[in-house]
Amino acid sequence: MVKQSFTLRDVEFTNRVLVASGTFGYGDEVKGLVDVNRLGGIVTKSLSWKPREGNPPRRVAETPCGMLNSIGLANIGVQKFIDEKLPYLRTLETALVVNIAASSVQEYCDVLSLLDKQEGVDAFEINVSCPNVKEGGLSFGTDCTMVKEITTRLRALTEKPLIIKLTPNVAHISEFARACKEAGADAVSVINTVVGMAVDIKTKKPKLSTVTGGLSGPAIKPIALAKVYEVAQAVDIPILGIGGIMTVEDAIEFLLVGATAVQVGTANFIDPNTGVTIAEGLARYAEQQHLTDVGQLVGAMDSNVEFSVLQSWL
Amino acid sequence: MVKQSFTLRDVEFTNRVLVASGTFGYGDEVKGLVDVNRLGGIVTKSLSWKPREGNPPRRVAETPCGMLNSIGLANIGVQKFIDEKLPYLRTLETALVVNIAASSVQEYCDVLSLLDKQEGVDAFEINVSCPNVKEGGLSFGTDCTMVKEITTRLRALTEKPLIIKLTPNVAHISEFARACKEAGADAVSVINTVVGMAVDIKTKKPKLSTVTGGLSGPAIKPIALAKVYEVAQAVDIPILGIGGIMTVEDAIEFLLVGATAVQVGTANFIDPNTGVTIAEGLARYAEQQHLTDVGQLVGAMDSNVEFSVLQSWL
Amino acid sequence: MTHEIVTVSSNNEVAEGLFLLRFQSDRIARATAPGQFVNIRVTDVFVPFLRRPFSVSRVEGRLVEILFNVVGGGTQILSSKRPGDTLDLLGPLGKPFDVHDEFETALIVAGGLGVAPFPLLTDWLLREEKQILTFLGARNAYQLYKQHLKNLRVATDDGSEGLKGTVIDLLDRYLQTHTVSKPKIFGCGPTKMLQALSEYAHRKRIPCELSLEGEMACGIGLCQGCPVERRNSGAKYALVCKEGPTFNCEEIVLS
Amino acid sequence: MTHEIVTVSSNNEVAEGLFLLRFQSDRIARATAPGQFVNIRVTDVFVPFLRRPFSVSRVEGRLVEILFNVVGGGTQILSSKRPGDTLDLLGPLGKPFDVHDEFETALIVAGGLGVAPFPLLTDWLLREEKQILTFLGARNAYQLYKQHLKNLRVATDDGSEGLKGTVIDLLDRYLQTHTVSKPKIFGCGPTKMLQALSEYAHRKRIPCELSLEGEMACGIGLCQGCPVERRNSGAKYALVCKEGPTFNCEEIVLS
Ligand SMILES: Cc1cc2nc3c(=O)[nH]c(=O)nc-3n(C[C@H](O)[C@H](O)[C@H](O)COP(=O)(O)OP(=O)(O)OC[C@H]3O[C@@H](n4cnc5c(N)ncnc54)[C@H](O)[C@@H]3O)c2cc1C
Ligand SMILES: Cc1cc2nc3c(=O)[nH]c(=O)nc-3n(C[C@H](O)[C@H](O)[C@H](O)COP(=O)(O)OP(=O)(O)OC[C@H]3O[C@@H](n4cnc5c(N)ncnc54)[C@H](O)[C@@H]3O)c2cc1C
Ligand SMILES: Cc1cc2nc3c(=O)[nH]c(=O)nc-3n(C[C@H](O)[C@H](O)[C@H](O)COP(=O)(O)O)c2cc1C
Ligand SMILES: Cc1cc2nc3c(=O)[nH]c(=O)nc-3n(C[C@H](O)[C@H](O)[C@H](O)COP(=O)(O)O)c2cc1C
Ligand code: FES
Ligand code: FES
Repeated sequence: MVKQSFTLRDVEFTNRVLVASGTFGYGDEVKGLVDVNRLGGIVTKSLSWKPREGNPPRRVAETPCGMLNSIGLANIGVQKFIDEKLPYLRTLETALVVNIAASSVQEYCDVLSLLDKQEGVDAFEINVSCPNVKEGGLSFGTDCTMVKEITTRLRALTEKPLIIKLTPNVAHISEFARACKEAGADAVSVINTVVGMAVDIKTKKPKLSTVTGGLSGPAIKPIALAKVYEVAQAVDIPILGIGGIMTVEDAIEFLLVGATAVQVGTANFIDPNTGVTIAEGLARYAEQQHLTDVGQLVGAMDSNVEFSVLQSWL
Repeated sequence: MVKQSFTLRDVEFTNRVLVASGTFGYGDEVKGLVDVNRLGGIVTKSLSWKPREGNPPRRVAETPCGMLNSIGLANIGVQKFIDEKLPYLRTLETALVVNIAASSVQEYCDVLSLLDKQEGVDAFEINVSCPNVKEGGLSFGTDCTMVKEITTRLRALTEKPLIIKLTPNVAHISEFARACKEAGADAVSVINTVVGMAVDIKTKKPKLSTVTGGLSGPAIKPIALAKVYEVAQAVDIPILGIGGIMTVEDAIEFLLVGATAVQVGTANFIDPNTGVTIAEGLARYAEQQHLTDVGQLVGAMDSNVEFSVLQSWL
Repeated sequence: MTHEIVTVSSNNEVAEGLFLLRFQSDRIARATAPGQFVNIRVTDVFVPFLRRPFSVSRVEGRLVEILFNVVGGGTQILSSKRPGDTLDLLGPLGKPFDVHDEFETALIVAGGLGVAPFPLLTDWLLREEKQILTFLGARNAYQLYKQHLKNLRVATDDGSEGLKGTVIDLLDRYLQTHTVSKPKIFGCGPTKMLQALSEYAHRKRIPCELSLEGEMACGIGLCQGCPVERRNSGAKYALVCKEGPTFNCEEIVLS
Repeated sequence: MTHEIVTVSSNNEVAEGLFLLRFQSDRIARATAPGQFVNIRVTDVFVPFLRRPFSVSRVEGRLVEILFNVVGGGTQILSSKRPGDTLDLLGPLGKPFDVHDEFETALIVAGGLGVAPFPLLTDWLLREEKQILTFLGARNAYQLYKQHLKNLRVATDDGSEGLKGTVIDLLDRYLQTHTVSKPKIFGCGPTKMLQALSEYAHRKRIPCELSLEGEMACGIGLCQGCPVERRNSGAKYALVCKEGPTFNCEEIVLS
């Protein structure tokens, strides 16, 4: 039997395929459809202190090989999550990663502190792609010092694995990864959605009510791979690779460039079983390759070219 | 008859559809296949002072709804261009925009000065997505002060339209557009390719010899639209919209969000006539919409939402 | 809700640009109630990328029917499916119409392809021994689909068949000249028509359930992508794919 | 070079996973010389995104033949084309083999699908009244395509037909036991085989032209995406789509 598991701090993930935040609800929507215990872990929809209604319609739009979304962090709020969702989630064997969103550093701290006490919460993923109200709504995630401050503050509040989820909408994502590592993060998730938009030429209106939104799906896979690679060259903490993963081959690409594990996002909308299918496919592939541990694929890309910004490719 | 033309400084472009740098050679490859005089303009492959061999194979890789390239600015050099390509290009009625690449500010200046004297060169587009050798290869394009310096220096050297082509691989592209305007640029081209990569899992090697490359095609259209929109909100100089344009509908989207004209890139590889088809489609569409000028579409997107970074869309 | 690969048994153009596709599925045939939908993956390449939702139109033994208009890429591909081809689908999804509550006469009001869910509803209403009156509106006679409906009245925009006017005019004229006992409206069609219909129902104090068609990403409650504004207290939005697609018209604000 | 929409007249599996597709095009039938290729858009959705290049295998009147292996998405779609379906293609593209220079005997050496361009070359060589010897290599007997070739000798990796060994062994054995007047090698096949072949030709001082298969984006010289390293002076790289796909093996370095 090939080893599939990996650990962050003392938390063991039974395999290297998780489902990504915002693409699997709170893990209870797909009862009967998906055997969630065969996932390496579930990352919840981002939770904030108070419930959030989210953005007005229209919130989703299809694009070539992908989609745009503008959900607006619609979520039930941390307390309702604890009361109504956690009891079921506790009964699952798969690891539970709670994703946190906030509009102030303090809110991040409050939500994490409350959750940290709860049995059944295995780890935290911090969504820094949120508007910082103090800074007039500029995203925390594009401000390196902010990301470092959030990480430092949260690190002080928990012994559980702390994962910072980075936005790709920056010039040099590796600087952000370094900041996270220095501030004590156990891992980084790479990437969140890419800023994008689409226009309905019939109505001449933007397709999304918020004009711009987040692009996801196979269209962004090459971008995500490059970001994971850049981060893997810069820091030695584990990376959760995310972006356009639809098949086991996609997942292998992410592991090869340096991801310790992967998260399946938008693919769940087309087939909620994608994560399980990929987890099993990875094990089968590792066997065929005569590996003893799926982890042997991590960073195994064979490249003589050392990473260099010197490359100009046009 | 609907008006199709637009002008930069005193140069008139007969319609609002150009072909993008690096995707149409030097305009002489497609004789017989494309009536280039029906294009609004031709943007040449990036030219540097000396010829460049370009990167070793493999230079291209297909991705979902797009492609990666790592050509390495392979070009014949400015002198050979003047001697061997310009004579033919002079005979064309369509506007000629010469794109310039360089590895130092001085090289940009030298290439532009030499070309500025040449009859038949109508305008310049500056590719700042090039490694700055002085700065250890960091791209000029991701350093706002560098972009401003290049623009200032070049502005002093020419009376012809000066277009700066911006890279999307930054956090806030509007800052770069502002810098270009302040430094006297007549227009900005938005966007160049997005950093991406792909791995061949059979060989475990990166598909491109340079590991990372530039992503183009429909996959990046939503990203390009968002960048054009951001720039259009920030500056009032003309924008040449670029990114994944395959159809007249795509071109209309770009005009609606604020592009004065568009450039067709990767689509030329699938059908070198795409630019002409779109130019004619735009005129037909404008007629159907009872417009007197295709330009009436520019920035005509109907959106009550004023642009705001406050939006969080996940 | 199950995820199945089903086999197409027939697919024919039954009216202008309107296709009737039949596929075999015991599970879905048995489990589907009127107003529910299936979410179909029309291709395994990524264009179009998302599944496409379609109301279950009718069930006959183990055959399930959907009725669809070719409006874009996805329905184009769907229209090219031939007997023997397979379809990857999730279903049945969503909340069905309520046929058990206290009404005696069902007023079925359909605009254009809004007719899709009503053959199945009609079968169920007959089993519940309800009275049924069906009001059908379309642009012209060619776009009408009239199968498996009861007590049909028709309106067309161009008057090429039935009343020249909207389906709401048609309904109103009928109700002005007839009395119906304990009526309830079941409506489906373009958003503009549903807005008019729900105002009408509100004014006339007739209970009314509508089936909505909003853009969806997942269709199963995972993405929060399909909100419709709630009228009353509680959460501001409801999810069309889960809390709908059928809603009491008093619950929601159509925009 | 022209851009045409052509009609498929037949498409059959002629060997294991190997398809022979015929389409009608006066222009391409007339204009194509051996070694040239056509660049086919197999679908109008964006997956796969780029055109797919295929050597013209043979021409018969206004019918053009291509021979292809199903290796991935694009060739999968191509294999599903039926008579009457249309194909969007650019061609003929690239530099043909040189059949006019000073040789008397053509030694055609093909590995696997490398056979594709040689039926057309054979017709042309016959017209030039050259001697022809054809050496064909494949994994096994099932993957052999032997139509429209002259003086055929076969080698298979598993020995299921002809010599058990490589096509180079086959060629070498022949040349050790026979003398041929003014030979010239025409080679096409996997890169590894072409490397071995060009070394062999170099050692034996036999002129040799190879047809390469590299990844391409545009196929018409627009993108600079298809470089092959030059051996001699001048520019470091040549473009396979324009300066090739046929090269004198002394000109280039295969990697
Ligand atoms: C719960 C539900 C049930 C439905 N039932 C049916 C049905 O029984 N029969 C049927 O023909 N259609 C039905 N629809 C609509 C159907 O899903 C769309 O027509 C289809 O997805 C269009 O796909 P496409 O790729 O062909 O068009 P696209 O290329 O996606 O779009 C083409 C045009 O159709 C419009 N459109 C796309 N999706 C929708 C939508 N969901 N609602 C309204 N307009 C849309 C687009 O705005 C665009 O103008 C239903 C939708 C929902 C949400
Ligand atoms: C000038 C030229 C002439 C050619 N002539 C023929 C021909 O006559 N018959 C024929 O069957 N094939 C020919 N090829 C190869 C053919 O173009 C590829 O097999 C085809 O593009 C694969 O497309 P796909 O989508 O099915 O596979 P993809 O999904 O694109 O790739 C599947 C596998 O095939 C490999 N592959 C893809 N493209 C090529 C390529 N260009 N060369 C070698 N391997 C490749 C990939 O690396 C991958 O491993 C030719 C290629 C060139 C450049
Ligand atoms: C509809 C939708 C909602 C999302 N919501 C969240 C969220 O609440 N928090 C978060 O950190 N990421 C969220 N994401 C981002 C995904 O977790 C993932 O990072 C991104 O979609 C890229 O992966 P993919 O291409 O596999 O979807 C969301 C993505 C989508 C498509
Ligand atoms: C193969 C290739 C080569 C390119 N070469 C250049 C170049 O030399 N200079 C430049 O400014 N942009 C270059 N570009 C970028 C394009 O001009 C364009 O900005 C980008 O591809 C996005 O547009 P598209 O999606 O329509 O291709 C190149 C793009 C491709 C695909
Ligand atoms: S469509 Fe995803 S929640 Fe309704
Ligand atoms: S494939 Fe584009 S130049 Fe050869």
